[in-house]
Amino acid sequence: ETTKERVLREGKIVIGIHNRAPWGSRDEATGQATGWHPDLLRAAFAELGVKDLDIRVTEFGALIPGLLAGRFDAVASGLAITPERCLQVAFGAPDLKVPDAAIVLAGNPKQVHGFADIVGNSEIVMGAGRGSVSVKNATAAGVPEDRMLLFPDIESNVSALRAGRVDVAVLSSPTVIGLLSGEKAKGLERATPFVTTDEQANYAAVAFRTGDEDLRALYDERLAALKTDGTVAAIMARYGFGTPEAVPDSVTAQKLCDGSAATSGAGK
Amino acid sequence: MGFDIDFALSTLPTILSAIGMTLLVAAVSCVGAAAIGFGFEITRRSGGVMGYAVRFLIDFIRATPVLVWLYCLYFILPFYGIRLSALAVGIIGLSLYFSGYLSEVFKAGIDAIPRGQAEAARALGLGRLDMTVFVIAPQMLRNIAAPMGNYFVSILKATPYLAVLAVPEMLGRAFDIASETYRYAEPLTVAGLIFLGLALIISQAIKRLEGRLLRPMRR
Amino acid sequence: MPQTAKTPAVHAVQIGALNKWYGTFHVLRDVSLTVPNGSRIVVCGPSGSGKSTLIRCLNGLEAYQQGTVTLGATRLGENARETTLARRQTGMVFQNFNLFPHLTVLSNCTLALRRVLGMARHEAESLARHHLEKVRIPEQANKYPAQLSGGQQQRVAIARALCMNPRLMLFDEPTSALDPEMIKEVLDVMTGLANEGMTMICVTHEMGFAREVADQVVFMDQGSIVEQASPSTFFTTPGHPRARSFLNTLLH
Amino acid sequence: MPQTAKTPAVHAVQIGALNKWYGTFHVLRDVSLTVPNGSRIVVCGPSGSGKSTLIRCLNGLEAYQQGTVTLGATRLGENARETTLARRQTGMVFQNFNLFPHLTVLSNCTLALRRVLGMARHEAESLARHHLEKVRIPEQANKYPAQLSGGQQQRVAIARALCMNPRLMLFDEPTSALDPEMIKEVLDVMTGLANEGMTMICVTHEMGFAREVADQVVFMDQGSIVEQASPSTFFTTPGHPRARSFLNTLLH
Amino acid sequence: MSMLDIWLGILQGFRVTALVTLYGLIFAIPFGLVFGVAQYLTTGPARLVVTAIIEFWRSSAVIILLFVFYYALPVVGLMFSAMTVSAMVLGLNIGGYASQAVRAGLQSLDRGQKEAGQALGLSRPTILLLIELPQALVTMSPTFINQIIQLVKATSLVSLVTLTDMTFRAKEISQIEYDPVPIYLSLLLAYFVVCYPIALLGRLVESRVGPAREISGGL
Ligand SMILES: Nc1ncnc2c1ncn2[C@@H]1O[C@H](COP(=O)(O)OP(=O)(O)OP(=O)(O)O)[C@@H](O)[C@H]1O
Ligand SMILES: Nc1ncnc2c1ncn2[C@@H]1O[C@H](COP(=O)(O)OP(=O)(O)OP(=O)(O)O)[C@@H](O)[C@H]1O
Ligand SMILES: [Mg+2]
Ligand SMILES: [Mg+2]
Repeated sequence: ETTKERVLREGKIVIGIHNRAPWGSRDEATGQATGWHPDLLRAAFAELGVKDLDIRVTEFGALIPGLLAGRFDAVASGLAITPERCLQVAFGAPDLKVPDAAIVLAGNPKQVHGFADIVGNSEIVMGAGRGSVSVKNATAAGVPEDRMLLFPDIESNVSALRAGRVDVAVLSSPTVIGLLSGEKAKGLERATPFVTTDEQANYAAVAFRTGDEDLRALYDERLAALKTDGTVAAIMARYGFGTPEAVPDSVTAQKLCDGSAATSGAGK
Repeated sequence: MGFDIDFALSTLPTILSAIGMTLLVAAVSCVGAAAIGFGFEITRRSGGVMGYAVRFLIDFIRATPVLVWLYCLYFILPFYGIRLSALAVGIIGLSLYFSGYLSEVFKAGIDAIPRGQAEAARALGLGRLDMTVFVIAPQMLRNIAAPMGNYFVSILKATPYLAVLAVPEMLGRAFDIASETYRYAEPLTVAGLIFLGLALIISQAIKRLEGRLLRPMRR
Repeated sequence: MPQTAKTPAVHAVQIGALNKWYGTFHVLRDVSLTVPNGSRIVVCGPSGSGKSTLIRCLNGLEAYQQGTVTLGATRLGENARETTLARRQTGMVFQNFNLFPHLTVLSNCTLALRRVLGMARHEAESLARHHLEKVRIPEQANKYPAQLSGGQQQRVAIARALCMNPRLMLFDEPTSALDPEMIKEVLDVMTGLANEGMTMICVTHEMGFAREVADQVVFMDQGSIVEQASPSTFFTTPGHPRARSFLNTLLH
Repeated sequence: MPQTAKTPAVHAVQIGALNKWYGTFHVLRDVSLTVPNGSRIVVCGPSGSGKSTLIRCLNGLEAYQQGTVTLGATRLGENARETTLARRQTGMVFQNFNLFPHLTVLSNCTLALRRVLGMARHEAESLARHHLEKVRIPEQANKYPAQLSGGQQQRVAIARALCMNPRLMLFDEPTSALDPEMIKEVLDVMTGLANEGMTMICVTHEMGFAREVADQVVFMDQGSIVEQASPSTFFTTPGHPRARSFLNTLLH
Repeated sequence: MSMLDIWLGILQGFRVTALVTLYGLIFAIPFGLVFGVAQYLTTGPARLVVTAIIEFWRSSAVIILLFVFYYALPVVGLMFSAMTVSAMVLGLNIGGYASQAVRAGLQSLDRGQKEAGQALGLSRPTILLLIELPQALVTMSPTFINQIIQLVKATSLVSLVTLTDMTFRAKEISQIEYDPVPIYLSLLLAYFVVCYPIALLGRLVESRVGPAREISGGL
């Protein structure tokens, strides 16, 4: 029995998430999986009778090892497609474009609107997620290492920003959107605009085990259908994503894996 | 997930580049923890309200995880106007946290000194300070070398927690490599082996020191 | 040597109606004792009768609740500075030697000389060697206590106390942790000291030593001195029935 | 009681040319000794002469490299089962009592009865009480060792050994950790045992006891038996110079 | 969210924290006893093997072991549940420390105890079981209690293997409420509430049986 057959038979798919809004998290009230990728997966599989999303919450770094170890059937937690990761897992079609974005204290006191501002003002200390693509982009843009603090998770970034330990936290745009939605980030705001280039963006997708290509194919097929019928756009709207986050048709998982499109890390 | 030795070796320079930071944090924290712990123990011995306060503080420290301590020092103190650098927070956090444990070690070390030693010192007319410095402390050191060494190793093994403060230490570097390459086995093994090696060096050094300290006291 | 400047007292020690309690337990009951300069007192009595407690009160190792202790011309506890000075002139030797195990024999002897009296190292060492010779172990000066036999350790402890040039020596069962052969070497040193005129109070059950050396034998029971007599009287005609039965068990 | 079924031996213990080394250190040198049934041997000698080592060899607490030890009719080490049985018939009393601190006096005495001899609890307890009476502390049966004085503890240790109905009792300085008064109570118990005809080997420096109780005094020095004589001979005309000087120090 | 809500939210992770601790003890206690005794009794090569096993569990970084047991072993066909892996890894790690306490306790017993047993004709297992172990366990009990605290605190690592303990709950809550002060203070308080009674129990036992021999036990 392949994973696909089992998923269809049981009507249940086990997904790994690292509990990060808006990518994939556990709803405080219902205990159900919520977030961009769980919603996509739910929509994609619902018509096939797979209604049950069984979530396993773990650390970001354990997502791919957990998938490989068979602890879950898919990673639905904002994993970005990178050539290195393609060697380990089978990505579904890219479903979200992920540019960098920045959060700052309300009023943007240091007037940060792009990496150039950070490079230009030696008083600005930047925070970012350890190992994230934002760090690579910042480094490439010339932000010196001694003005970059790398934290293991988003909370630390936000805490550091509030504590005045950093002046700006550069995270992925969906993360920032999720972070600023609702009441939870009082006193913080998104730095608008925060200028980025297309090369700096990367693309998120659901990841499957290599060897479960049949499941991936099924998902890709359903995802294409959802794009056509507007479901994807509806889910994007639910999370506040718009044109900047839409994936151009020219970008495919294959190209991203070959390294011919942009590089590395989304949730991170 | 096969293990690629060449890849493992290639991670070595990056991971080793942080060994200085790891050792710096560990060494300063060891000294800090020992100093504060000794202060705690002396205060506790002198009794009174301060003695009880210190006792509670030590139990409080023992009852809470070090990680939470680091979070509190790093992210909460600034709200009260105290902004320490990450390195300072790390060192102060580890020192404070382990001082609670070390004070217990000192306690046992002092308790193990026969009462007659202090009495002999007093009978000779030695003052409190002279007695502490020349009679009690050297004997205590001999009693506690081994357990103190264990805690020094624990302090070393705790330095990776400083990753939450963005202090660039070894295990953090290893995770950097892991999250860039998505290969966990090699960098983690390399970091693990370096930590194990350092731990062995420390415990060997302590064993030797203990041997030298104890030599006069054995036949 | 620092010295109280008052008129030299005739009595090395005067204990007046000393009372001491451990909690509710009355350890010392109205103990009074006068020790003239140059006299040798042997204290004996059953276990728990308060012998150790008594002599520990004499050099401030134990506090007491009632009564007076006068060393030379100084009443203990009246004046902090003088008390300290008086105490310094009291040497104490313990049952378990209590040598400092981390210091050599020589350093054991010089520590107090240097830290308390502020002597130069050279001077302290030559004084220490002098006393080590007196207890007949000059050759052990650079060894550590653990390398010595019990008898040798106890002799070092005596030398260490002598270094401070005490006017009174207190001994608390100095030979009871020793093997028979070593007992003799320590008692010999103590007898030598006595013959030189050192004032000493010695808790011991070595009745041969008491007979030979003591001026007075003090017998304690349940915290009181129940008999005090010259050795010849004490050993031949003990007055108190408790002393009689004690002597009996001792000489089986 | 299990018993070797062979012809009852005349000698309780026969030691033949026993040699033992600790590493390169020769602790026992050609020690030979015959202990007839019912005899009382006192072993004495300077510290480190090998007294403890010798008697520990007799009940298998120490291994030896050369020579033979025969208990009754059993040569130790020849046959594992017989060795165990022979050992069981040897009681040992230590300097530090070595009572089990976590067990009551009664349990200290019944433990081996129940676990080794498989006695029922009731039977074991009544036997234990019998022996506790013999050492004159039946009333302490339910206390823990730490609640007893040293002399009482040592008497419990003797009772514990007696419970196993030994044919030979070994004592290693049983009174040297005791206060003078307690020494007497323990020696009294031992004298009682001797008068009942118990075979015993006793390392002690209590010369009064030796004089009164021993058939033979064995003097050891540097791992050898250098003198063996009746107490009257040993104390009046010791042959070996080392024994003479030892006796001298002992009787100061 | 009020401080109380946060605190109650964190306590939702208490069940996992408690379960991992309890199941962990099921591993720790037998391991500590068996291997402590084995290390005490064995010599030569057998002892080396025993020591190597103890050191493996005691000295390895717990986080790496969790990772390997949960994410790497299934690749070779060994699939344990997250709870089993957590309990086993944390339990055996603490068990490694406990075994050292057991061994130290046995070694520090007066040699005369064993000899008295032998002189009475008791067999070696009987001596171990009825004479040595009861005494060693009493003197070691304060250490064991301290190890339980270490175990509770170590459960904060199990979120790595998908379990939702108190620390992870705190992280979850900070998804909703990015306000570090109440969250981290609540977390500190939560561990304190769980561990402080155990620490007090340790003090009580310690005052009954004498001071614990300090053997450093992780974090
Ligand atoms: N610190 C203490 N607290 C309570 N009681 C004590 C303390 N020290 C000694 N005692 C008790 O005081 C009594 C007298 O003790 P002390 O040591 O003076 O007796 P001793 O005559 O020297 O006996 P020994 O011959 O055994 O040395 C004993 O009953 C002892 O238990
Ligand atoms: N385990 C050991 N390893 C090495 N040497 C030992 C050991 N046990 C005893 N010895 C040495 O063997 C010698 C004889 O020891 P033993 O205990 O038999 O002497 P003893 O006559 O009983 O002395 P004491 O009167 O002090 O008890 C001593 O020199 C001692 O140091
Ligand atoms: Mg006394
Ligand atoms: Mg001996």
